[in-house]
Amino acid sequence: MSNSLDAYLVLAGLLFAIGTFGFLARRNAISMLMSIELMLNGVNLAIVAFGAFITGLKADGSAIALMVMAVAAAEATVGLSIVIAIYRNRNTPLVDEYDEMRR
Amino acid sequence: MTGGLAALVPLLAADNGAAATTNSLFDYLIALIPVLPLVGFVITAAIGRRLDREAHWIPVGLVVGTWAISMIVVFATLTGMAPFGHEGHGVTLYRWIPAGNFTVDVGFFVDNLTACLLIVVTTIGMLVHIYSIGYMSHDGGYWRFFAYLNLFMFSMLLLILANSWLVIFVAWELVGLSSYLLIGFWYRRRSAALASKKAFIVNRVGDVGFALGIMAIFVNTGTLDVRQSIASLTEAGGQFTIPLFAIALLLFAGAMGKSAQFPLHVWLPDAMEGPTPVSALIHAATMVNAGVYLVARANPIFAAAPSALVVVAAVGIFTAIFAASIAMTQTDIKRVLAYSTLSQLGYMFAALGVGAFTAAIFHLMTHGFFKGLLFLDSGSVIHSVHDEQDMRRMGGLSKKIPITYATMFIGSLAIAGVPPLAGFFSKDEILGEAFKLGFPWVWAIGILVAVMTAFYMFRLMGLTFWGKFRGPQEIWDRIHESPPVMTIPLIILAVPSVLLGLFLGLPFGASTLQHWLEPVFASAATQLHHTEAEYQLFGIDGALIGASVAVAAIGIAVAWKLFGVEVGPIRKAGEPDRVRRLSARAPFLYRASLNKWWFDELYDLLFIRIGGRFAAALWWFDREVIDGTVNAVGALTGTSGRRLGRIQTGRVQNYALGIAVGLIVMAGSYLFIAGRGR
Amino acid sequence: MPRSLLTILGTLTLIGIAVALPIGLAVLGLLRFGDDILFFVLAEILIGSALLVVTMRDIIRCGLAMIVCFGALAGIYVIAGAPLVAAAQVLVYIGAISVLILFAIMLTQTKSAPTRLVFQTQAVGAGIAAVILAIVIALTVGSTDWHAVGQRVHTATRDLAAVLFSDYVLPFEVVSVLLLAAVVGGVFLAKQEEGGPS
Amino acid sequence: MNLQNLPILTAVIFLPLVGAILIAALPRTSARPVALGTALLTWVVSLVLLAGFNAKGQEFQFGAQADWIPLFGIQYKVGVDGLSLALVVLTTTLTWISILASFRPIQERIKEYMISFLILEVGMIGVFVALDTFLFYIFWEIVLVPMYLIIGIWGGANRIYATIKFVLYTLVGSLLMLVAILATAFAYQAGHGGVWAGAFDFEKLRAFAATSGFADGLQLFSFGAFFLAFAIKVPMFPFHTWLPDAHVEAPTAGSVILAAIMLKLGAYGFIRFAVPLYPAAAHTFAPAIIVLSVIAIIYGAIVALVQPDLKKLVAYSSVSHMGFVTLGIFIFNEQGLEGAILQMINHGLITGALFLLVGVIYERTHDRTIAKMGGLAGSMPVYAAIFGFFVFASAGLPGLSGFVGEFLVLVGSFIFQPAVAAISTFVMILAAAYLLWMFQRLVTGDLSEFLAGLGHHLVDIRPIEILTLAPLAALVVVFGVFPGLILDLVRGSVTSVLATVRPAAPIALPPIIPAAALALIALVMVARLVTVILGGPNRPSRPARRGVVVRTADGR
Amino acid sequence: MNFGANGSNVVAVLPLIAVVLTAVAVLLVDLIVPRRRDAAIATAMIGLAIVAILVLAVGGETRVAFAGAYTVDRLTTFLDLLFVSIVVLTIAFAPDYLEPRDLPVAEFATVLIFAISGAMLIAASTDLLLLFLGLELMVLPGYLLAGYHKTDGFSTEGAIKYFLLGSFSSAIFLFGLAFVWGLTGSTRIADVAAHFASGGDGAAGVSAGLAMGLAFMTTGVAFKIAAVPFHYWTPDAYQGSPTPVTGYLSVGPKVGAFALILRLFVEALGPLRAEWLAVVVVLAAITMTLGNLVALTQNNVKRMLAYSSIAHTGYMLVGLAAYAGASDPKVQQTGLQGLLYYGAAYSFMNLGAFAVIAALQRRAGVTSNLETFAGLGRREPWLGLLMTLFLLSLTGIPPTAGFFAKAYVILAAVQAGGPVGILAVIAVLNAAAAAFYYLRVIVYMYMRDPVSESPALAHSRLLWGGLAVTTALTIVLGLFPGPLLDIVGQAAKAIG
Repeated sequence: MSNSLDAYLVLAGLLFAIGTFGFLARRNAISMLMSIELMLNGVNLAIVAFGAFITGLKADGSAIALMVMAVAAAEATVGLSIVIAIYRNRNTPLVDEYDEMRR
Repeated sequence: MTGGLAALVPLLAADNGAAATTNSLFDYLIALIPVLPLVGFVITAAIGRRLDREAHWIPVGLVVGTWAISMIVVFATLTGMAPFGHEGHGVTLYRWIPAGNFTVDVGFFVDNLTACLLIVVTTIGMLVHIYSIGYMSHDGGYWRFFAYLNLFMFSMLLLILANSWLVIFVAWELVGLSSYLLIGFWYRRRSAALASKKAFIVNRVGDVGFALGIMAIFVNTGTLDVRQSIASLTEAGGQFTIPLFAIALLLFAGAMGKSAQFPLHVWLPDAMEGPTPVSALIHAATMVNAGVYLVARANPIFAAAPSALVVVAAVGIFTAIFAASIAMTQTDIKRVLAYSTLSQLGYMFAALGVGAFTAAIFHLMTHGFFKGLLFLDSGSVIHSVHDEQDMRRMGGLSKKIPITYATMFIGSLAIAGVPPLAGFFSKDEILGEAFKLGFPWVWAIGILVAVMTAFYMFRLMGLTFWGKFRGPQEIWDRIHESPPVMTIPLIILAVPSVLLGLFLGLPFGASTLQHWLEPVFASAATQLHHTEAEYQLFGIDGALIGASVAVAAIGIAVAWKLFGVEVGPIRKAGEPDRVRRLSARAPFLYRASLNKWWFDELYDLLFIRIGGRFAAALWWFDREVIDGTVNAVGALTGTSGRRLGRIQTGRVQNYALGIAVGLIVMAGSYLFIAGRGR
Repeated sequence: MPRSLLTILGTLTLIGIAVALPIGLAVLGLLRFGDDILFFVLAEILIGSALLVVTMRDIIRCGLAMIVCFGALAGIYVIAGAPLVAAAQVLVYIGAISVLILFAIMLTQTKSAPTRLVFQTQAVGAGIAAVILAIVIALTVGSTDWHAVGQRVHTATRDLAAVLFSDYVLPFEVVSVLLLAAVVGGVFLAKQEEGGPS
Repeated sequence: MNLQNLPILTAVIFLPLVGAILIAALPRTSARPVALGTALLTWVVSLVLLAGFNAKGQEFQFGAQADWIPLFGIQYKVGVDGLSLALVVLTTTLTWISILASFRPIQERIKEYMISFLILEVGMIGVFVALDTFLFYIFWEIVLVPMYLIIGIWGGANRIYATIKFVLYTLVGSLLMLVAILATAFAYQAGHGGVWAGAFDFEKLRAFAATSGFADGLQLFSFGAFFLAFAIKVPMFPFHTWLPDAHVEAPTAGSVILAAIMLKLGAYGFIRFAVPLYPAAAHTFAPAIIVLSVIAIIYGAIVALVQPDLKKLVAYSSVSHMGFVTLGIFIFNEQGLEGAILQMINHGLITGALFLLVGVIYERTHDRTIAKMGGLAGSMPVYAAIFGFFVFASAGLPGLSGFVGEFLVLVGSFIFQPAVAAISTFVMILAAAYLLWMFQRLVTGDLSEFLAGLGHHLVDIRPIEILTLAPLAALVVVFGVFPGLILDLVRGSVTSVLATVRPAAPIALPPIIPAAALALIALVMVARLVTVILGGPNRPSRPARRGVVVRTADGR
Repeated sequence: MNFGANGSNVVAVLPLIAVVLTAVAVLLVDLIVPRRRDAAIATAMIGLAIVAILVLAVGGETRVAFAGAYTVDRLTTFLDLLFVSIVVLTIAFAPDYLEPRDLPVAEFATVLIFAISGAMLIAASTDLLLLFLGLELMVLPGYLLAGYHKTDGFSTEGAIKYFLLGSFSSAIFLFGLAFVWGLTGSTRIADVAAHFASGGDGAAGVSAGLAMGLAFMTTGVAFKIAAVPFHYWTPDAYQGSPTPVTGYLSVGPKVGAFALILRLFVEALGPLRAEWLAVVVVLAAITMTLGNLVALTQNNVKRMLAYSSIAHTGYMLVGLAAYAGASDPKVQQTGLQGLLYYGAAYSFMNLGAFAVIAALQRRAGVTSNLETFAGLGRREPWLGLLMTLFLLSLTGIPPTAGFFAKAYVILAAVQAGGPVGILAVIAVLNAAAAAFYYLRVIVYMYMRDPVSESPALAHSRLLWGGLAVTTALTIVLGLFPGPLLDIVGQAAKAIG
């Protein structure tokens, strides 16, 4: 099983789907942020798996995964700063209460 | 463009038409006949206001000039002088419409028929102009009146002179316009405004037919020149897109409008809202004859479609009796004359219908003079009793206005058909011809109408001139005879009313008129297989004359019996009680006659009420359905936008779910596409 | 306290299944011992903790669960032959991002922000969408020929380093710019304005 | 010196633009004289065109040509034939008249107004002279904007609803036309080995249409799109409902231009582009268009009968009159087409004058309700006389210009099918009815209470107003007596158009597509009728200001 | 192989280096002379001018650097110049809005320039990873900019929505990329294209994995360009953001994302266009339609323009669809040219429109509601006139840039025929409907009286200068599209 690309990919897909669920279902901005991290990790898992099983990618897989991590970090930075900024305005981390603008 | 520019110098282009002849003096004279009144109209319309009470000089002077020129032209024509010959003479001014093979030239043509009408139109026109100087002397719109009159003269002369169907149509509409303007001359009177509008619109109904007839002529012949088209239409064995029967009826529709034949008669009585000279000129002597002229002009077409002629005869004689029946009970002096005009026009159409074209023109001419006279007389009467038109408030005027009385008496005798006055000859010829040409029913009804005519005319005389004055005393005191400028035309008109019949149509063999009009109607007569029968004074002809004279006498007698008489030694008071009893005895007929057989009401219902409802419904349809659809599309767009906008809930997770669903759908579609590609 | 009892029972059952499943599969011969068992266990931990991240009420516990999740993932990276990625995972995610998130939680979870409802009203829909997504991905993965090699390849750190500083030098630099930009902007946004609203 | 070689045409197109820029630069007080001066100058230069025009030639004259977007062979290409020239001169004439007529009524934002008007003139002239389909489209759309502003800014109470309706309705059609123009160009390009040169050149396209012709499918689509654009502009029944609204709300001069020129753009488009480029499709569609035209003729007149508002009445009369134009075009014979062109010009003169006259009344009374009027002949006799003149001209009185065009169209349609002519001729009665009804209500009788209440404000027509009307009246007479002036001018255009298309087939069982189109229109109407009767959503006659408050935050 | 210090590599990325340095320089200048707006702006402008010069200097010939990961071609040059102009104009329009709200310009400019560096990276990337990084580099600063007015609830609300959804979509996009990597075994666009062109997965039909990858990538990209149904962030983020930022967001990331599409879908996945054509056609149709329909009912001009921006995405997608739907390479080119032309035209007219809104909001507290525009034609005639011009251009009335752009994509669609031809008809019907809401603003400006008589505001020269540029371009691109047509023609040739 650990030698089967499909297993890794399914696992990646599951992680991605769980992240998606969290993103769609949680109310808290930070929870949603965490869900996104889960999704990105799912993707990263797929990339690493491809690196391990696809001849053309080899070390590329790992390299890309590292880049993606850095991107995730940057996203987290930005996201958290925005969360903090809006928290100052609204005093709630619950995203579904940020609905001043609609229609 | 060049054609247009050349047209600015009319006669230079005279030879670009079909008849390329050297210009004779008559070309200019013919052209001047309609142009003079046009000039008068333009000048008077432009500066008449400033001329004020002197405004009549130019228009009247020009009309007199027209009359003089006309008489020269008429003389030349009827005597067959140089350019006219047997067939007449034309002059082309310029090409009016150059549209491919559809070309219309403006040009004039004078033949004997035209000449006959010229006599009537210019003579009566001139006299009415003169008469109006007096009649309208106190009116605020003095200059306007003369401008309109000149416009009418121009239009009417153009109508009879034009040598293209379309130009005739132009003139046809222009006389309609001048009629509109003159009927509505006293625009402040609502009834006048309504009457003028009615006249124009009802005329337009007929015009539709005329216009379609012209189109049909063009489609059939490729030309609108009157003579050319008639020639090719009546060519033997011609095959046409549009049957001649249809063309004839369409032309007749136009004639019905202008000559106020049933069922388009309703406008003429109302047209009496106009000043009386107008009634005399337009609605008795000239314009209303245009229909007769048209049918006479197109006589070969009608002759080629005999079934159309039957229609003409039927409509004509029906109008005659129908209008006469109404005239018998009307109380407005001018309305009686108006219905009388209708009735007489009906005679003319009956004559045309039976194929007696000459008789129709004969009656047209005599009727023009004596009806013109009668109207001017009535105007004089009205003038004298201070604009009172109701005969129930007249009576005994013969003492106060003797000249008017005398001339009107002559006119009445003429119209009643008392020999040897003009009306006798022409009416007798119509009835006689009808009988002899195989239309006894026309004759029979015609005789009946003759009785009624004599009756209502002498009812009018009785109510107006004889007996006692029934109006207020202060009016009576101020009644006086009209000024000479009015009475002289009356006297002049009385002359032809007496003598014209004798001169033109003494019924012994071929009359003068028959001689004149022979070239115009010969082909039609041949077509209809008329044979010249020997005149039998002591045979059929004499019997018919006798019948005519007899019925006139009966009519007069009945009228005298009921409404009184004061002629020389014959004196008898009227019997109003008996009249009342008689009318009570035949209430339906009486009421029908009094209410003009309810045609105004019927048309009001049909066109104003029902038509108005229909129009309003259509407008509703326009707003709600057509525009409603447009607006509904807009509203629908807006609504759908609003609905779609609701997916923007403001909640980010909703959005995310939307994206996720979109992702799944997207994946599904890609998988589907991929699966299909396999 | 039947509710907490139920929770405990449920948790115990889940843990039982999680433990029993690999053993059972191994007994059935579907799992080879060694890497496979390890992979499976790590996968269980990964999925289990991920599920906890997205379902737990207390957000701090969510954050902690996420650290567990990332740890398990690092383990899987090692199995997949990417030790450097695993190391980076530990450093970046557990070391940096998780801490960052926990800090953010501290900053934003005040008393006035109770955790009344964990889920949106659309949680059911979200669940369905996620399940469909998982199924679709799994099916797709299964039905695709990836041209994969039979034996996973170990990525030597030296190889990775070489690639990283040759082929990936531009992405590497770009990532640094990206982080710089994120930091500059992030600092500006998160910074409390003097005199601004508290 | 040969006039043909000078860039006069370009000067005519862009002179007003120069004027507009000048007005923008100069102070407010000079807006009026500069605008009038520019318009008069343009007019004079357009008369030079007329003088130098060779009516014998069938080709386009005063041509100017320059590459514009060479990549697609799009050119700045202009030129006039008789038809264009007649309409250009009509445009320049009515523009200065309209500007003069605006002097008194327009007091607010006079600069913007005059600029709008001059740009409007640029667009209109451009449409009439463009010989590149792309250029044509551009001018076509340019016309929209100033008109939108003129109605929307200087219009009546309900102006915004009217102007937006006008623009949107027109846009729907014209944008589809754009697709058709592009599709046609592409078809040409594909037929010429992928070379774009000439793909938008009208003369080349026409030659192509005449020789190999466009494919049937393209013709049907493109003609359909052109038809929609032009039919809305004309406007043909049932696309006419924007017109009454636009007219009622527009300021006087706007109405004048709208009626006199803008409606002609559509008819011109039919003659210039739709028929020669897609003759087969035109032939296919002709029966349906003829049916719609006849309906428009009668329908417009009947609805005009019951209009309570002067401008609406004239607007519906326009629908009726323009029905003659489309009828004349699509019977494809010489009489019809020449009549249609004549009718276009005459309608421009007469209806323009009628709107000016309504404007005179409106300026004094601030009302247009017919029911409130009456007895103007007493207090405004000169006005009444001029009004009467144009009323009769509009009613098609022979001798005035309205008659000849109408009659030629009728003759043409009689040749085509007598029944069509028979139905259409009935409008003579209806036209007399609604026009005389209006005239009688306005002019005759005693002065109405409403008008009497205005007292000394009810002055007779002023010299400046006469100055605007006199040229029109003169032209109405001249063209009535010498219609050859126009007919000779446009003969070349007519011949070249008719050379491209067979005579229309009589309406028996129309081909399936036009029948389907008619059926669709009928179906939509029936559907709407049913919804209306069943109490469907009422028409928002006022600008749609529904009560639904869209909750948008008052955010940034 | 060591690519790092290779001279030609450095030359190729010089503009990129310069733009990053500009961003840093602005930050440093602000540190040295704090709170000096003009200094920061001057630095930014000078830096961007240098960038523009470098772009021109480096461009002209095709340069392939970093082993094919980075390519400077005509498309790059064109897009880079467009991006630089966008950011220059945005910086020019910003101070008037930021100043009264007490927001620093320096940080704004810095973040903005960082963002544009991402867009420029996309324009030059021929590597999927670089594309992703460029995308992130472009959008991350965008999230920050959206929340730039951090004390304002709307701004931060918009930012967090934008951020959350943007990250979500980035993850989705990345997942799709991963699938492609896995299938092709390469991140180079050339390799990917060769793989699919040689029938690796395309010819014999698309594998499920590839379909999945396409779906995820399409979703991710559709989100970035704000195509329906992935557009949800747009109205909220646009409305909430500070107005100059909205202006930037509506053009910068959009054109950037289209650049990504050109590199990814056209250059790399071009051989698979038969597969994604249908999706693009449907996306284009519903994007135009929904965008326009919802825009009809908006009362806030910024929000309305957000929906309008969605609609314009649809029009641009028509160009893409024409590329994918056409069989003739020339027509494919026309589609791409149309797309590029539209992008440029849209950028300038939309920036202009937002600049006017920003100028109106010079007085703090002025909202972007329609009422703000009431009587504008009288209060500030020039702004009113310019706004009218931009709105007419957005409507597509000739002779403006917007018209020609629309005509161009429609021409391409008509040529492509088939379903894309129908798209052309849908596009014009939409354009007609769209006229309503654009004209509504004009109605307010000229046909309504102002709600409150407030005196005209003084606007900076920078703003006027920027407006002059957008105005000139809006008119010139409509009247004389020739030069730009040549440029986009060459740009399109680089990838078609």
